[in-house]
Amino acid sequence: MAFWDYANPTRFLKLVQVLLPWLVGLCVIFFAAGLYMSFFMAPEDYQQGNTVRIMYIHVPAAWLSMMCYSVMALSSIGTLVWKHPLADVSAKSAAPIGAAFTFMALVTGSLWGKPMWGTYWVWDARLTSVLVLLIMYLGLMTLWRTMEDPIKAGKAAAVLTLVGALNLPVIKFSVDWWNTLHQPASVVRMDGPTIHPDILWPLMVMATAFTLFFFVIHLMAMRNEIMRRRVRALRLRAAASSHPGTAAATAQPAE
Amino acid sequence: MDFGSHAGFIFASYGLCLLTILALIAWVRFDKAHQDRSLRELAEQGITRARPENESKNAR
Amino acid sequence: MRSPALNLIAENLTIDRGGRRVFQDLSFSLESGTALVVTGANGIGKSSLLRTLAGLVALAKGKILLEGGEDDKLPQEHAHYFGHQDAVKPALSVLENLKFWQSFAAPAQTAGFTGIQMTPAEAVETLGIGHTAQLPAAYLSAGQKRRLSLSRLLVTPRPIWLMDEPTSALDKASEQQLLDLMNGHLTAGGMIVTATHTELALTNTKILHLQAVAPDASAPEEMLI
Amino acid sequence: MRSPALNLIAENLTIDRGGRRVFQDLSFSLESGTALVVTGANGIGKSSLLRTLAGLVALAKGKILLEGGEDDKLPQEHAHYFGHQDAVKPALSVLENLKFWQSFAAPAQTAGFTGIQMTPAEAVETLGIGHTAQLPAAYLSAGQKRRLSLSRLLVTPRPIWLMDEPTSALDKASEQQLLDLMNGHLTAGGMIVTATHTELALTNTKILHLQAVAPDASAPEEMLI
Amino acid sequence: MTGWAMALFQRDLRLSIRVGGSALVGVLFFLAVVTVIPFGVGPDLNLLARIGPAILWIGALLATLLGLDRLFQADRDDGTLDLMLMAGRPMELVVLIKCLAHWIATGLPLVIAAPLLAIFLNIDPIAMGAVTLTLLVGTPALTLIGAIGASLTVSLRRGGLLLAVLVIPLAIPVLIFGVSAADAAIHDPVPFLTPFLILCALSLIAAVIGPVASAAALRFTAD
Amino acid sequence: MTGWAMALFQRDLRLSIRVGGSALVGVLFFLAVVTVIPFGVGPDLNLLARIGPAILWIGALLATLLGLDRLFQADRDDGTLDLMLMAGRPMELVVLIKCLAHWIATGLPLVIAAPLLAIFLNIDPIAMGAVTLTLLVGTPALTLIGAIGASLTVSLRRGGLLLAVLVIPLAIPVLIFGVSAADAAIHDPVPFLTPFLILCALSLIAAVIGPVASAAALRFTAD
Ligand code: HEM
Ligand SMILES: Nc1ncnc2c1ncn2[C@@H]1O[C@H](COP(=O)(O)OP(=O)(O)OP(=O)(O)O)[C@@H](O)[C@H]1O
Ligand SMILES: Nc1ncnc2c1ncn2[C@@H]1O[C@H](COP(=O)(O)OP(=O)(O)OP(=O)(O)O)[C@@H](O)[C@H]1O
Ligand SMILES: [Mg+2]
Ligand SMILES: [Mg+2]
Repeated sequence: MAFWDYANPTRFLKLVQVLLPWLVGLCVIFFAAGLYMSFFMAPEDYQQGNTVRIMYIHVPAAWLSMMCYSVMALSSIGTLVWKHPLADVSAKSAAPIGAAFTFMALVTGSLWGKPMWGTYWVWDARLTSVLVLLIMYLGLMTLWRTMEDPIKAGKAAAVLTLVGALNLPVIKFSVDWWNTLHQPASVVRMDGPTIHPDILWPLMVMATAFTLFFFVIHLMAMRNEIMRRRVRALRLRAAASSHPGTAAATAQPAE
Repeated sequence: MDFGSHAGFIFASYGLCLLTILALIAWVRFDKAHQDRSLRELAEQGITRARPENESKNAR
Repeated sequence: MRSPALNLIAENLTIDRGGRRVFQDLSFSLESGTALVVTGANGIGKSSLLRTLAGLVALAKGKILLEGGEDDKLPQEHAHYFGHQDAVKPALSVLENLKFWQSFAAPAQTAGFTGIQMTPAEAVETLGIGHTAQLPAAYLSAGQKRRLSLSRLLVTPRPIWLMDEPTSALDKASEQQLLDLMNGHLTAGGMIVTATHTELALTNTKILHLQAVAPDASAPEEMLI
Repeated sequence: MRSPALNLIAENLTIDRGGRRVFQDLSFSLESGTALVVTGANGIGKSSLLRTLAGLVALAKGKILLEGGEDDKLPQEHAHYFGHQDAVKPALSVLENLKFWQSFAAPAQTAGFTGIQMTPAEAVETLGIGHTAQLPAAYLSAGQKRRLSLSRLLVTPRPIWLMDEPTSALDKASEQQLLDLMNGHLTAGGMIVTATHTELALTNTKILHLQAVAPDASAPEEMLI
Repeated sequence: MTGWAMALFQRDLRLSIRVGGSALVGVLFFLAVVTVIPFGVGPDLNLLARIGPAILWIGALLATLLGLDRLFQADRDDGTLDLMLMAGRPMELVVLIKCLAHWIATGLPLVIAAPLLAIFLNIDPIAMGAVTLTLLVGTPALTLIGAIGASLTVSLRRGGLLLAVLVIPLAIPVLIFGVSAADAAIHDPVPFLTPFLILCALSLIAAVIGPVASAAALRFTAD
Repeated sequence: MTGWAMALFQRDLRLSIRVGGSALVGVLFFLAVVTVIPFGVGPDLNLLARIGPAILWIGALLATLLGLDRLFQADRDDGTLDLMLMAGRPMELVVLIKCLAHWIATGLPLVIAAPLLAIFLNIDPIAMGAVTLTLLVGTPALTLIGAIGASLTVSLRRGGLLLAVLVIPLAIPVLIFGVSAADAAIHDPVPFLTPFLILCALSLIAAVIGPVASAAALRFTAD
């Protein structure tokens, strides 16, 4: 069946129902394996000691925070260009998840920063751009919540998401530039420890687990969103039901 | 297993991540329960989607 | 009569507003020199139809065509919309308000439509608010504001007039004047779509009566409900 | 009839709005069980009069007295105002909206006024929007919102109802229902002041027709018919 | 609280929470302002720590004042304010309760967010506690003073900026004592208690003057 | 400029000047923010001189963004926006012209006020010139980016804060290069021209993206 056939939300819900148990199972397996590997198999880093274990959640969370925005940007194109009925549902449901991953990246990064850099926070390019990303997620969520009409909210949010996506790399590069101006390279820069397979493997497994988790939650949130819109539409109809004038209308052109 | 002097930071970050993940799960579960309840209440008032294959409400 | 130069065709219009289907599969066509009078109960979708024709509400399905219109323009760019809101800036004078709209709205001349273009001064004179021309629009009463808003239609010739309850807030005398203007527009080969709750004495009218159907027949298919 | 328990007296009311005198030296008095129907052209000052009685527009001159009212309360605190705005919060449910007004507005019981106090649930049922009780008010249509706003008058007993074009946006059936409620209120010893453009079938009415005097005097005069 | 007061309080709280998360917008604005300042000032952590309490206070001041424009405007737009004026309840109390509900919905979240933002500004734990405490005591004063501006601008369509302009001069004493109390906690020599108590006094004074002035303004601008 | 563009430009300019001195409110807010910061930070003149350009930029950023909420809202409230959408003129150009008029009425006064405020902040003449120049080049970018937020929030009654929250992340690059160009003029070693040119480039980019996105949002949310 072609992807477009799932344009129908009902069919999409069916697909979710089939897919979800498998995804959940895989996700649990990958998390178990990943956690085991990162705690018991991965070696200590010669420089960072055991704190390197934070990497196994920090890096996947950071990756996911960006991937999630990409998903939203793609969905926004779907909303604006193809007017796909599921696109803005997807974008809306992804925002809180993206915010959560961004939050995780920030928290784990800060907690890693304290032992490594001696401070929880520096106004370094990468850190700051992630903080700005969090603000953008939260702003989008607010925009969605504030607009009563979900269709209009979806379009407005799509425009903002796309503009924000364009700005994302700009923030990153310009902040790099900004940083070198005031502060010489005193900030600890992690260009990644030598990627040894012993470290790479747990990282990859954890990243897969995070990605699976994203899809599970995203699908479930999309399902909720579809149901929320159904509830809304049904309520609108319920309110109108005893009102003969407000049901749908036909027309009879007459001379 | 010994995590050295920085065990606190490691466990704090894993713990906070776990909390965030749990919060996400709780959010989708509660939201689902909420929507299910709303749909049920509407159904009790006789308001359903007047469609032949009424599969929407039992998606689980 | 000569063959109609202009033909407004609406095919299977379906409109959703605020997540609700307002109406479904509405079709009609309208020729130069005719007025379409849209009637129906409150909240049935008259205003929504007019705003759709004005390109302000997106169509869920269906299309709107204008045969004989300028090729590089959308149908709504051949139309004036005269709705509940006056689009009058209280801080500008009456003439300033009108001059702005004359310069800003692009005229649409089509074959067979011979509507003339008035100057702003003539237009306010025609509508009986000439004595207020230099006053800030803030000093106008509701009825006068409405007449100022109406004069917009006279300074930029466009063949289609979309009028939502045009006679509201007008007293009897100005109502008659409005009807004369509308009949004149029809005679000049223009067309009018108007929603109304009262009788309008127009020369050449078609009536579109919107009516509710059984509620569950309206279950939208692809809409996310 | 027994001697009126309540007497609303307006003496030489003079109102200025937006720097213009709206009317001057208007006097009337109104007893329990009677409705005062205010008529007149657009912009003549009907709404302004009602808002003055409601204590919302300051008097330039004159005074408003309520004989037989509770001593520690102003006249407007014996009154309900039902104007063009609904004071309905879309984010609250219908019942939440109503419950708030019931708790918030102080009831005013005066001798001779036997208006009953309904519960919010009864009130919405009475007005035919019982099925929407749990829905957010955002989902109501304009007419339903108006009925919700009306139900406010039933949950807090107050002897004076000030109603500005009460039948606007109501369809025929609800209009009849509204008139029944108003007549019931009069029978219970309440009083009503209402501005209207249409005929209202009330039991016991006095008519106050506002009319403009010679335009250069610019002060509308008033007649009590 | 008597019944009507409780009803008003609950309604306002509900509305704040349900309508587009105004609490969230305020905190987000706070976050955005606090984030933006290091971009301007530069990433020097010592400098940031030094001006940190000031940044937090200024952020909270702006977020509170700019979030206040809907305090009465929403009620005026739909006619609720008219009915409140006729409800037979003392308007001063009504304003006070509305301010309380507004503060809980939008001011308290700022106070709660302050310690988190303090981390970004490299403020050490004691100072963090002090700033939070001063914000807890001081933001109600900002809300109450801002209510005066909100009621003055209620009849004008353009609230936001004008409100802030009107109210900032009145709010400067609160800012001064708030920041100096917080600074005092950082630089030991200065006693913390004096400015802190003055701040408390300011809040109490605002709790009297704010509602009285605001209720008067609302009565006058009714129309 | 063609006739319609000129007409629109003049109308918007006239309205800004006649209606309630929006320029004045913006400048006053700018002034209020800039004066409030020394109250918070303390009267250390060296410190003020050091963070002076940042304060001016942040003040200008907030004043611009918070003053933008009426850019389209006024036109939407009275139905003008509907008519503009059907007028047969490219909406992108319409937005651009409206932004231009708005900037002249509210952004330019900020730029003119900046040198005066710089005196309060103990900024030396060269730096003063640099800050003013960067503001002159940078504030149009802020207006144009802010227009996106203004069109997104046009249908909401509560514009101000939300607009700022949505737009601040997008405006950060402008702030960064504005401040760093200004700072460069103070601390000689860093070249002024590079960040300044980038700032110019950002303004140009904003002049493209702002109107396009804003026009799209206006069209999509028309109703
Ligand atoms: C709040 C603080 C932090 C934030 C917001 C943050 C953010 C990020 C982001 C967004 C990435 C993904 C970059 C990419 O894939 O291009 C990343 C990767 C990474 N971060 Fe962090 N980080 C923080 C602190 C730290 C600290 C303190 C360390 C270690 C001392 C660290 C080590 C790493 C490593 C090793 C990677 C992987 C780089 C690679 O792809 O090779 N981070 N971080
Ligand atoms: N801006 C809007 N957003 C969402 N729904 C709307 C909007 N405007 C109208 N509706 C809904 O669309 C339906 C049709 O409304 P419309 O205004 O077209 O009715 P109408 O026939 O013009 O009524 P009236 O005679 O009162 O003018 C109504 O159910 C209304 O609730
Ligand atoms: N808020 C206001 N500010 C200033 N002037 C006003 C205001 N409201 C009304 N007016 C003016 O007061 C006069 C009386 O208006 P009012 O609304 O009382 O008329 P009305 O008789 O109710 O008219 P309608 O039949 O249209 O409701 C009008 O000239 C009007 O312009
Ligand atoms: Mg209509
Ligand atoms: Mg009236």
